[in-house]
Amino acid sequence: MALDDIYKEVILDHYKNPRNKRPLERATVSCTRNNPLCGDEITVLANVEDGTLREVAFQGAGCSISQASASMMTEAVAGRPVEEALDLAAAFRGMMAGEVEPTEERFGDLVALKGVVRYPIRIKCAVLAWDVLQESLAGDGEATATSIH
Amino acid sequence: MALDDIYKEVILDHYKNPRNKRPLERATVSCTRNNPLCGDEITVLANVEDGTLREVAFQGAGCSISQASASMMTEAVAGRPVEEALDLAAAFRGMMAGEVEPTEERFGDLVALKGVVRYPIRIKCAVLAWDVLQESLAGDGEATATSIH
Amino acid sequence: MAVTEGAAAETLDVERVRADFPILAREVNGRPLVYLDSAATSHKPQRVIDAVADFYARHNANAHRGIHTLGEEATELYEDARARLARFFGAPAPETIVFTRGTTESINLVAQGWGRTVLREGDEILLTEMEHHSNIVPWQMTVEVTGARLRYIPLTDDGLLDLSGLDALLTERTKVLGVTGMSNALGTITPLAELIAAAHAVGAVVVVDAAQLAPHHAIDVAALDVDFLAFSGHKMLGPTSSGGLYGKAELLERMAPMLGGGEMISEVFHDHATYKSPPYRFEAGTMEVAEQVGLGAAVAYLQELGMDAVRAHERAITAYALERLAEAGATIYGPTDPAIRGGAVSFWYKDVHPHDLAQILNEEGVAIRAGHHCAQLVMRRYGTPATARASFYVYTTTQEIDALIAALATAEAIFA
Amino acid sequence: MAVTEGAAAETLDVERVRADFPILAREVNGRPLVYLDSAATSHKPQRVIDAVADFYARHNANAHRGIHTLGEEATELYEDARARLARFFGAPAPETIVFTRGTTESINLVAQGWGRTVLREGDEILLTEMEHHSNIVPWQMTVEVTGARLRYIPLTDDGLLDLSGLDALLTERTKVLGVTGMSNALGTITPLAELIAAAHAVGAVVVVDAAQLAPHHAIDVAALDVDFLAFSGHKMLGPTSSGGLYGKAELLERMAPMLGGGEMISEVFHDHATYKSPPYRFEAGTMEVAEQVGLGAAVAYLQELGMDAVRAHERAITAYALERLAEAGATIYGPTDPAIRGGAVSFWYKDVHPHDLAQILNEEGVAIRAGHHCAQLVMRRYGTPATARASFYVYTTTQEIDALIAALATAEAIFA
Ligand SMILES: Cc1ncc(COP(=O)(O)O)c(C=O)c1O
Ligand SMILES: Cc1ncc(COP(=O)(O)O)c(C=O)c1O
Repeated sequence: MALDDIYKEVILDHYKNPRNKRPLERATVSCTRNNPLCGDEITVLANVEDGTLREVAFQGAGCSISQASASMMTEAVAGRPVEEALDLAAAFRGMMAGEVEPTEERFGDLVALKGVVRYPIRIKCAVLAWDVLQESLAGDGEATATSIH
Repeated sequence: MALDDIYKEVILDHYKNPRNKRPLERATVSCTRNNPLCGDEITVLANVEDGTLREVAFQGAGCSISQASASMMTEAVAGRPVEEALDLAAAFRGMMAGEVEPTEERFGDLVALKGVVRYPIRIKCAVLAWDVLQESLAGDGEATATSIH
Repeated sequence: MAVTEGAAAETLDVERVRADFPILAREVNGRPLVYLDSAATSHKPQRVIDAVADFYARHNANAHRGIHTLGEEATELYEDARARLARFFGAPAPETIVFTRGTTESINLVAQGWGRTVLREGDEILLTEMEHHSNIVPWQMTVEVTGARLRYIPLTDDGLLDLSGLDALLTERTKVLGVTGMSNALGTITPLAELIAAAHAVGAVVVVDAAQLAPHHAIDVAALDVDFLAFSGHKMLGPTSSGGLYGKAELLERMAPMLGGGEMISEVFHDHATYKSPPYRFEAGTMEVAEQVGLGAAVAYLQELGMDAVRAHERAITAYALERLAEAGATIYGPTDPAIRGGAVSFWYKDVHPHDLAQILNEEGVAIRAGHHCAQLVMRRYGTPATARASFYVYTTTQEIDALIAALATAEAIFA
Repeated sequence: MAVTEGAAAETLDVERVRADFPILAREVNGRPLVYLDSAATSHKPQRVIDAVADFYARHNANAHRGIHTLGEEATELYEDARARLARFFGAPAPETIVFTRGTTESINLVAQGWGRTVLREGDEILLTEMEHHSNIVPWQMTVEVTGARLRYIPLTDDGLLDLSGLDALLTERTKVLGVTGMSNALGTITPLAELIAAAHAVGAVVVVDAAQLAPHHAIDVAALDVDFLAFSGHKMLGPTSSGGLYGKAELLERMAPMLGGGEMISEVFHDHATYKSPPYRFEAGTMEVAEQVGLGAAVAYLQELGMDAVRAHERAITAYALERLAEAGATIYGPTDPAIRGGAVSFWYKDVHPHDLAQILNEEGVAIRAGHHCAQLVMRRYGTPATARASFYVYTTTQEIDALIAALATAEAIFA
């Protein structure tokens, strides 16, 4: 069944048991954004030291795709240099646009989200956390209510 | 041919030889209005004494229907009490709406315009002069550029 | 009561109605389409599709411009649609109907054309917390320009307007009351007659958002004594980009245009222009001619069904849906008495996020909407970012409700 | 040159083109319809009519709202139309195209959203005396709010822009130059590249009214370096209520919305709201979805004909018409060189008032327009309240011009 594509075990696991969904007191950057389509809101918090994402966490509520994507993202980027995290964000966006090959090597668990490509509106759910990560790393990470769509 | 209905001899005669198309120095009321569809403009001037339209004239340029209607109107209302002129204006409007019988007794030459009923947009041409007459008699006859349509 | 509900309303022959809607023959993901998103936009009967096509294939011309036959025909069709809408809404004259692209544009027209002309610092605009963004944001924009102030009627826990504090909210400072006839997020039908009387008692003008009410309920603007009423054609079987604004003649007369341009003017000079009388003053440039003609056909279709029957069907199908959803364990937002609500039912099903639910239902051919429904104040009031919403219209059957309920089980299986 | 005119343009097979337009089979007063009023609105090929009908019959849903299949299809069709328009106009990205009901709404959007944000007392808005009311009145309304001042480029006796005094008119006080690409009243094609360069040299933003230019000429907004460009779908084979505004991304970004409501917001609070990025910030409420989809189909049709061939046909038919009208003794308003004018030919025939002429021609099946053509400044400049206007498009034949000329004789006979 087609839905298996998108409601895979791994996605449901991250949704039901989100990793790093917690406050982060030592956060040096943070940003909150909402998905104007559904009102879902995600905050990404990170502790950046010497150009490296020491710790990454997220908060907020949302659908399984946005929550799982956020959860996987925190695992994927933690410990990496900012550059690499941004590269991965760009690659992930490329995968969602169907332009980057969804390989396990590159994306790890995140590859499970590749089925979302078939559902244009859900792509916004999947990239929300990544948008927020990018904005928080861009410096103007104040929790303003600018939209992403 | 259908056009005969509207381009009758009498209409063309009034168009080519308009009656009372001239300034009126003794005018006590006057009013200028335009037909927003075509930009045609008509000024009606009248000398009202003791509740009677002593003299009526018009000025301006326009199509055969609006010019002929204005010309016939000046003849039809000159010398009549204001009340009667307004009654005739209402009756003429009724004839144009297809609601008042177009009889020779009531309308004289004006009956020639009855064919205009079939051409909704030209009705505006036919009633323009009558609108202006009514407005000038309503008192606020200053030549402002309020529209009629 | 102006929103009439015939005691002995005839009922719709839904199967016959369905045959008029070509899209209902469609399949989605190999299943018959079950369209439960009519509050977002309704489908169109063949007659409306044909009216638009026929306009282009036989009568196409710009309205109110040409002397030629096509121009006259186009003008007549366009004005006939206006006259039909006036009758449909009990308006005193066709000239009290201004054509717009829909409710959003209509409310902006009032908020700008009337609001910016009349409102001053110290004045208040009273809205309700159940308004659609289209009846909030235009007023916020007007507040910015005029210095007037926005206030809101709050909501009760069960999705009604909380009128207990109305005396303090609706005062002689209140110049406008903006209220929806029916909430698209909660289904609530508001007590318009009562609100209008209260607003008029303090001299406020009432702007009714009838986007959801008009498709389902007979409305008599004269009996209601409403000042402005906005509606969308696309939600009442008409084409996209059709709809309008009813306004009392004396209010329209005082209103400034929102858009300037061709055909709304009387005379244009280098430094100024004079404008036509309503409704033409508000119809700048080439209008949505074919669309309003299509809306005329839609209204004719609704009149043939009979608005009492339309409302009776909505009420019956809503009652059935509420019952089945409750049985299935869904949490309903908004009132549960079908007598005071319409057929837009917001809910959460267990813990399944509305986005996920909508996606899974779609796999079974069932189309519902998930999101904040352009009513974020409602979402915030009830502490959820989003709800799932199933909404019904003249072609909705109980079997479709059954299909919805059956599909919920799939969602539960995935997320259990 | 941005307005490209292929040297070796292919020509249209007009008879084949005509077969695509069902309305051309119509009779008027027992004669074949000779439609010479395309500058008011064009007719629609069957493909466009079908695109609209097909949208309603198979894909109908609100765009940008639903997760369900119909919602996705509707969104995709709507956004595909935007992307196609962007390519058609050489725009750098689909996001630089804002959908509107047409040119009038587009210009109002610039005059309000951009003009009211940016213009101050002391600033000047430079227009031309050949502008359509839709490129005058919105600026007058903006002047009222901002205190900026309007100035006009005058016209020469032969219907061109008189640029001899441009240096004095276009100064560093000038913040906007609003200019038509082609006059609907005179046919004149303006020297856009030259005007845009001159405006940019003083830092002014250029708003081009392409209502008449876009249907007939290839336009490359990037090559032209135009800031804003407004167009109407209904004049280029598309449905009524379709069209849009191209704007440079950085200008759109700075622009305030004109209409508030659903879908243009990011978040709504009681006292304020935040808005989406362009183009969505400017698309409040339910848009003209089916109509823009229809416009996409119209543009695809034009692309297949080839804009070079479309322009070559316009030029040829205009040359023929000018020649025949001159022979017949008509007085032409506007330039007589087909290289610098389009296919909207204003004239007086002898002493026959345009209203009378249009009426008499209609009796013979010939549809022309009579009036001021929403260009009263032009009429005043040339001392006439009205002109007759014959205008042409891809389906116009030389035989139709002959029919026009023959019908003139009837008019002469009546008024001789
Ligand atoms: C040159 C010009 N500008 C603007 C307009 C207005 O276009 P629309 O009526 O489609 O808004 C027209 C059409 O009448 C036009 O010819
Ligand atoms: C209650 C309500 N008001 C206003 C609107 C806006 O209507 P439209 O999008 O047709 O302008 C809607 C539709 O979404 C609605 O449901």
